[in-house]
Amino acid sequence: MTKRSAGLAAIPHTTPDPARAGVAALPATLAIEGVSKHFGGVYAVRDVSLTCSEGEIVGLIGPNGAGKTTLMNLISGTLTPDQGDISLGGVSLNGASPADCAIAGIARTFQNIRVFHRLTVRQNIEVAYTTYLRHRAHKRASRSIEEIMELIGLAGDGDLKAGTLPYGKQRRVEIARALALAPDILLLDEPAAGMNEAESVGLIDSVRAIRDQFGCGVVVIDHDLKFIMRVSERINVMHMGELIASGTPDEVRVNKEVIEVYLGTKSAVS
Amino acid sequence: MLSLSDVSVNYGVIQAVRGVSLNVEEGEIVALLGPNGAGKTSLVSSVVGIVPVSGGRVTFKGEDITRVPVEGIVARGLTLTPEGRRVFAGLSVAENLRLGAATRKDPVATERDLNTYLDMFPILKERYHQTASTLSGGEQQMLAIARALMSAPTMLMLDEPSLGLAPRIVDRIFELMLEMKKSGLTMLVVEQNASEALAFSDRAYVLASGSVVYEGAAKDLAASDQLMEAYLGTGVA
Amino acid sequence: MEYVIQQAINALSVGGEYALLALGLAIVFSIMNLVNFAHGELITLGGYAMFFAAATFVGNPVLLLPICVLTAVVAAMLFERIAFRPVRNAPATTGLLTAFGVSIVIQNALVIFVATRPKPVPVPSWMQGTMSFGGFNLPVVQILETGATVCAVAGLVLLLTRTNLGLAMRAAAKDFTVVRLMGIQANRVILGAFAVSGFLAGLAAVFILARRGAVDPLMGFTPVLKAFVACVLGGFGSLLGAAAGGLVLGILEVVLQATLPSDVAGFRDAIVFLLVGAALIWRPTGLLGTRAELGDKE
Amino acid sequence: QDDDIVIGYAAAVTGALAPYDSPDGVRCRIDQINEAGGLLGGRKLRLELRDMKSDSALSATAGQELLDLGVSAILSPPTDDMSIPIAALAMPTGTPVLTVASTQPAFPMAMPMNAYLVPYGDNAAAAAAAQLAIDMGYKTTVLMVSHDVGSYSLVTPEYFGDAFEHLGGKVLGKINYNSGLSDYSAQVAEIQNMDPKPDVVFGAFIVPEAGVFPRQMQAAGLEIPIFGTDGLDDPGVIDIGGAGAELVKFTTHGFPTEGSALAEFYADCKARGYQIENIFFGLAGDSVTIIATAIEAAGSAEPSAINDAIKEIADLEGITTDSITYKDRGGVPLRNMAMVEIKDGKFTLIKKVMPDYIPAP
Amino acid sequence: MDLVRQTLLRTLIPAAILVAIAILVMRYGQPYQIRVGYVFFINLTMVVGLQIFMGNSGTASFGHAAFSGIAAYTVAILMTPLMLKRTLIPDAPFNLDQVVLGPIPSIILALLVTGVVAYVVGLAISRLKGVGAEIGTLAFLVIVHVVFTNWIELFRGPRAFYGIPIISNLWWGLGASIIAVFVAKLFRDSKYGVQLRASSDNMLAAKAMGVPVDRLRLIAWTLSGIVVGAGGVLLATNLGTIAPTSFYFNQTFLMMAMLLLGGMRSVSGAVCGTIVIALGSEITRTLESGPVLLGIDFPEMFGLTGFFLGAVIVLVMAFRREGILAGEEFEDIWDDMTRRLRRDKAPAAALDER
Ligand SMILES: Nc1ncnc2c1ncn2[C@@H]1O[C@H](COP(=O)(O)OP(=O)(O)OP(=O)(O)O)[C@@H](O)[C@H]1O
Ligand SMILES: Nc1ncnc2c1ncn2[C@@H]1O[C@H](COP(=O)(O)OP(=O)(O)OP(=O)(O)O)[C@@H](O)[C@H]1O
Ligand SMILES: [Mg+2]
Ligand SMILES: [Mg+2]
Repeated sequence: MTKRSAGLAAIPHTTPDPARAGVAALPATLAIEGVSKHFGGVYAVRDVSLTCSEGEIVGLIGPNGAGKTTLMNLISGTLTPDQGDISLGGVSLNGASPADCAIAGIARTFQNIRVFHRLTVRQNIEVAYTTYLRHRAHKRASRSIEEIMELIGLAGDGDLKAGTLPYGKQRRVEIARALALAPDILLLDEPAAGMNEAESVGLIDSVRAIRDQFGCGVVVIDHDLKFIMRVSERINVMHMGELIASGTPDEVRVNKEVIEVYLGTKSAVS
Repeated sequence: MLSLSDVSVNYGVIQAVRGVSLNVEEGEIVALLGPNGAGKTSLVSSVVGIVPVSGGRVTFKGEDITRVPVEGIVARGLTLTPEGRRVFAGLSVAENLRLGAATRKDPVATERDLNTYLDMFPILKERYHQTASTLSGGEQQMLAIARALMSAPTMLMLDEPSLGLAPRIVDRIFELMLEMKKSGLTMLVVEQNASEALAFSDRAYVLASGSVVYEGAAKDLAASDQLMEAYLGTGVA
Repeated sequence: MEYVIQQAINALSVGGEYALLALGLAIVFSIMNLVNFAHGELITLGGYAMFFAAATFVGNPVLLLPICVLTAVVAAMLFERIAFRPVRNAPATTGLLTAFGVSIVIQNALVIFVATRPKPVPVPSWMQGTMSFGGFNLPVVQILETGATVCAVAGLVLLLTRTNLGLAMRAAAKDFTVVRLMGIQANRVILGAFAVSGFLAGLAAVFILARRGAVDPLMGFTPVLKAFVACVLGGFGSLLGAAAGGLVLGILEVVLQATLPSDVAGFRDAIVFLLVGAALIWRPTGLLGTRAELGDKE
Repeated sequence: QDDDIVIGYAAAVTGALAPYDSPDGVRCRIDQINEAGGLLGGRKLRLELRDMKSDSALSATAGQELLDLGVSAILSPPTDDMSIPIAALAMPTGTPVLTVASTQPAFPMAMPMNAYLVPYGDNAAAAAAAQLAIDMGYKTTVLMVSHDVGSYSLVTPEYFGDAFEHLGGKVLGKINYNSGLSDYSAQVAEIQNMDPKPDVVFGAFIVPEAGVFPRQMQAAGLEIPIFGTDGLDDPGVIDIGGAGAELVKFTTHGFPTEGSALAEFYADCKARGYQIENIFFGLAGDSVTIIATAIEAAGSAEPSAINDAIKEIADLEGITTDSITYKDRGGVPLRNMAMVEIKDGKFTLIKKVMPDYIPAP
Repeated sequence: MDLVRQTLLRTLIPAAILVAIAILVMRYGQPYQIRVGYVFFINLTMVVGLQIFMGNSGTASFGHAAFSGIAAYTVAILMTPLMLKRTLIPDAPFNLDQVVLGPIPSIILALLVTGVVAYVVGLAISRLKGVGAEIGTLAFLVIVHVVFTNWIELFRGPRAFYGIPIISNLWWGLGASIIAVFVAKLFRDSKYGVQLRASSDNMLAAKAMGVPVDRLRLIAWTLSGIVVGAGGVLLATNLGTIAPTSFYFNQTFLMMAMLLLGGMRSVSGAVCGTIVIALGSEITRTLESGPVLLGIDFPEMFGLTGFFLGAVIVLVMAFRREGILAGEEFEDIWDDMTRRLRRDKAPAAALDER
């Protein structure tokens, strides 16, 4: 009955493959420098700086409304920052459109699922793969669509309309689609939401496997503490638009401020 | 209070719920657990009439409500916070809450409840005049719950209330549910967050592939690693 | 000077007519996401009701006016009940095509059972007269029309923002199911919206008929086309936008009519539509539409 | 049944052009002829009617369908673009194609072999109106022009201007309008603002603006005569125009003065239960008369024989007019026209005219 | 190339249906029915053309009838014999009254002109989204119509442009529609078609996947304009006479109804909708004129066709809102059916086991 064996969890563990990951000469680092964004009177993001390099898994947590999704929107070009710089591998992404960002190597998933309902799972992935072939193939090696589906646990679902899949599968489609870009940086907005504990444990393995196989950096937002604490190597904590803490999961877990604004005393114990 | 006997739900040829029987007594909190695609959402949606029941009977307070339209069921005091928040995007927080209480006739109590919930979720007070669609995911979830409570139901079904909420808020919501239980609200809670949900529930049902595979006291389920592992795939970490 | 004022009044009343119709379209659109091309047939049906009433049992033309409005209201509600309810929550194109269908059915039913030729409709003579205002002679229809538009806009804005019914209407647009979950009879809410749009169409019909004095099966098309454009120009779904779009369009038409030299005057409509297109490219969300930055929160 | 002579009619029964075709007029005239013993010694006439829905592709289809039936002659819809393809299809068999209501000389010009107007051409009608205006002492005019009703609303005013200036008048300007609207206050205001104001306004109006425009002119206090042609010959103008209708004067195909053939035709058809809408009813009757005359003259119901015979018709007494001549006219008949005005809510004949000067088409 | 071969295969079913229709009509039809068949193929070409834009971008277009007009007028102006042209458009600009071209160059040039106009207009339209874009297309239709009726020196204004050599016949129509179906399918199944369809499902996600939305909309718009233009060429070269009214709202609504009825998201939907409406209209048109059928003398009921058209649209939308084929292609339905047949056998076996 366990879903453990299926899907995401099934990705084999391999050590990073330098030959594959190293098609790009320099490690592409996402660098965010003093970025701010406000809506009317609300500062959703205020003077935030952080980095994420290829091969790194960085967690981003914080209370609801802390500005995490907004930050992700800024990185992916969905919103333009009021201030600050965002760059990838030294190339500035200021003023880049979402499509420019995708081409530059930033792929994302959405907090509210946005699969292409009318297209099949394979076509969903093909949309991104087309971009990959046109703009990114010379920079980075990717997997074939079938391989990606296999990896993400969508094997056999290729011909199904994405809109008819259950929630959990739709999340996988989003991840698979993002991976087809062979991104330098993958942004995951609450990938574990709506998954049960077993599935989110499986997701930890998959995210690691993705990092290992694709050699990309991963920025992941989630409220599932077990998941985020175990998957991330570094965690940034946001509160009211600002970065209030940053460090290893263990450091963050015991940070007073983080406990106060986010974890709550009960959760911190576990 | 709520009783389902042999309820099925079909989408075309897909059978999402297969002959589920389930009971919720007055004043209870019952957890409905199960993996993705088990049919939990389909089940609670069919109870309030959002999706048609294709077989079986639903009774609420002794009355058959299987064919009663949604509005009628809500008027009888049974409501649902649907999966995926579904706040009214173009409306402000205030307007969303007002609509929650649209059918209430007691302005004084309504006002009092409104203040209670705004105190409970201070962020909603801060965003009171902001368009609901621009709230963060978690803020929307809070709004959805508050909106459902505004209708002063006697029984509330919550479909994954903790989805996308910060741990502190999740704790808050679960506390709140215990409080509401004390004030007499009956609840059926769909959750992925099994261990936490079991901690405050009286009884639990586990659904898999559209059928009930476990039913019993929440404590028993939570206490048994074996059961947890078998039905929910947790316990072994 | 008199000429300028005269044309200004013309512009206002033409704009008023468009605004009334655009409001009717906008309210249905904002609530059901339905572009109701059959809106024009409400005008036509109102007109035929006047014609038949006058031909059979109504002697006093004043009584014809409420008959016209009432018919439009009832027809709008029937449209909703029969044709539009099944396509609720459907993609916009489905609704659009259903509306086409309704409009074709009505037009041809009139062709089969009445006639293709215009039928005269009597209207009260005072509506066709003029009033003196500070030395200017202004047609009564135009004054009434401008006034009615202002009242209608104000009334609608109040309805939609201040009453629970209005709120429910706006909410039903976004998520019909959840409105029902609030215990609200959402069917009635939507029926109410159609009734309101029928009322506005009926009102517009009264003025249109007072001016043209005749009804024919195809008469609803052109005004509604313009109203549709006005809606988008103002920002689709926004009521104030619809009213503003109607006014702007009316003014634009009259100004061009008055100023274009006669050898290019034939291009007037092309110029109007070119300007509308340019306005849309400049402001894709319409004149009064807000260009909010939504990020992934659409 | 089998030796019936069949006349085909591709009519605009529905759609925007529907007011200008009149199947009933054709039916009534056929009834009359059949009652009087038919043609060619007892053969009956029969109508095959097809609706072309005011659509050009369907018009050709309907025409082809009629040709397939082997009709002797075809009556075609009220515009040149819809009629020309039918005439082209009918060419190989030499079947004559007569448009019942189109007044556009372009039709027979495009298809000189077998295309005919039943009514006069727009150029003649406009010239007649101009002559009347000059005779009544008017010196200046403004032309109302629209691009919406084919060449009718666009070119007829030009013909009027041409004839009016030829006869010594002066065109002060042109004003553009759209057909079918309910509001012409902007145009009315323009006229009001002209200095000097014109003596007459000319426009090839059709219903409803044929009624709406005079009504709004009058309402604005502009009591300037409005001249036009057959589009104004519609009872709707009186109903819609109200007091404004009294400003109207126009050229038309005929007038049912007491004792005239047209009045008799109307009376007889009414008695047969047909409803008479406007002058096109009479023209429809004329079209049957023309075909019947040609059949008798040719002594045959062969399409090409009929076609040849039509070309020889001269001084035929029709229903709407006492004299129709096709001989040497290239398909546009020479016919007497009626000038009509509206007095006390009734159409009143001013006089019958045959203009001296007709602008080239 | 693989895609081309695959698309050729996938065009077989619709092509077979169309060829069958053509042969049936040619063999058993009266001349007027052949004409009906021809009009069907004209409409089909245009509707399939329209599908390329509407079906993939998800944006309704009211403007495509204008493309058929532009192509038709271009052919007319280029191909009409000089003698006639001197009387029709004596003051034509660019000395067009003194040029005459053969059919093939005229047609190629007409499609080229249409393509260029479509591209230029598309630069603006493709930047608009949603209802704004739809109004943009509407504005385009009105503008083109006004230009036709007002630029008298070139288009004869509202008057008929006649004398165009009649060169096309049913086979041309058949050929054009099969090519149209092929092109539409090729685009739909191509990478870019899939990307564009993705953007009509979810614009933001598509952009985040690097889809160049505006550019793809422009390509689809231009391509579909050219195909619709081919329909216009067929019309002009078969009727021999054109006027601006043929390329205005009536044609727009007819095309729209045909496309949406069948389901705009698939090429097969376009084919299916066109067949249903053409057949239905022809049947009611026959009934309208009061024929004697099976011994019953039907009364004349003009207006019936329209009534029927409207009623069918309302009903289909009520019961199958995504159109008759609901966005599926014939081949997909065929695959589904065979798969279901196979599956039907499988559970039977499972039951035996119990
Ligand atoms: N488009 C917008 N317009 C106005 N306010 C916005 C907009 N987007 C976000 N906000 C506000 O900015 C704040 C940050 O929102 P954001 O979605 O980034 O939070 P989050 O950290 O992702 O929260 P959650 O964990 O609940 O998803 C919220 O308070 C929200 O209301
Ligand atoms: N509208 C629909 N049409 C077709 N199938 C559907 C529809 N809604 C749900 N299903 C299917 O029914 C099954 C049960 O879905 P349901 O949403 O009830 O599960 P769930 O237990 O709530 O899952 P989750 O934990 O992901 O929310 C799934 O297989 C799903 O694919
Ligand atoms: Mg978020
Ligand atoms: Mg669920």
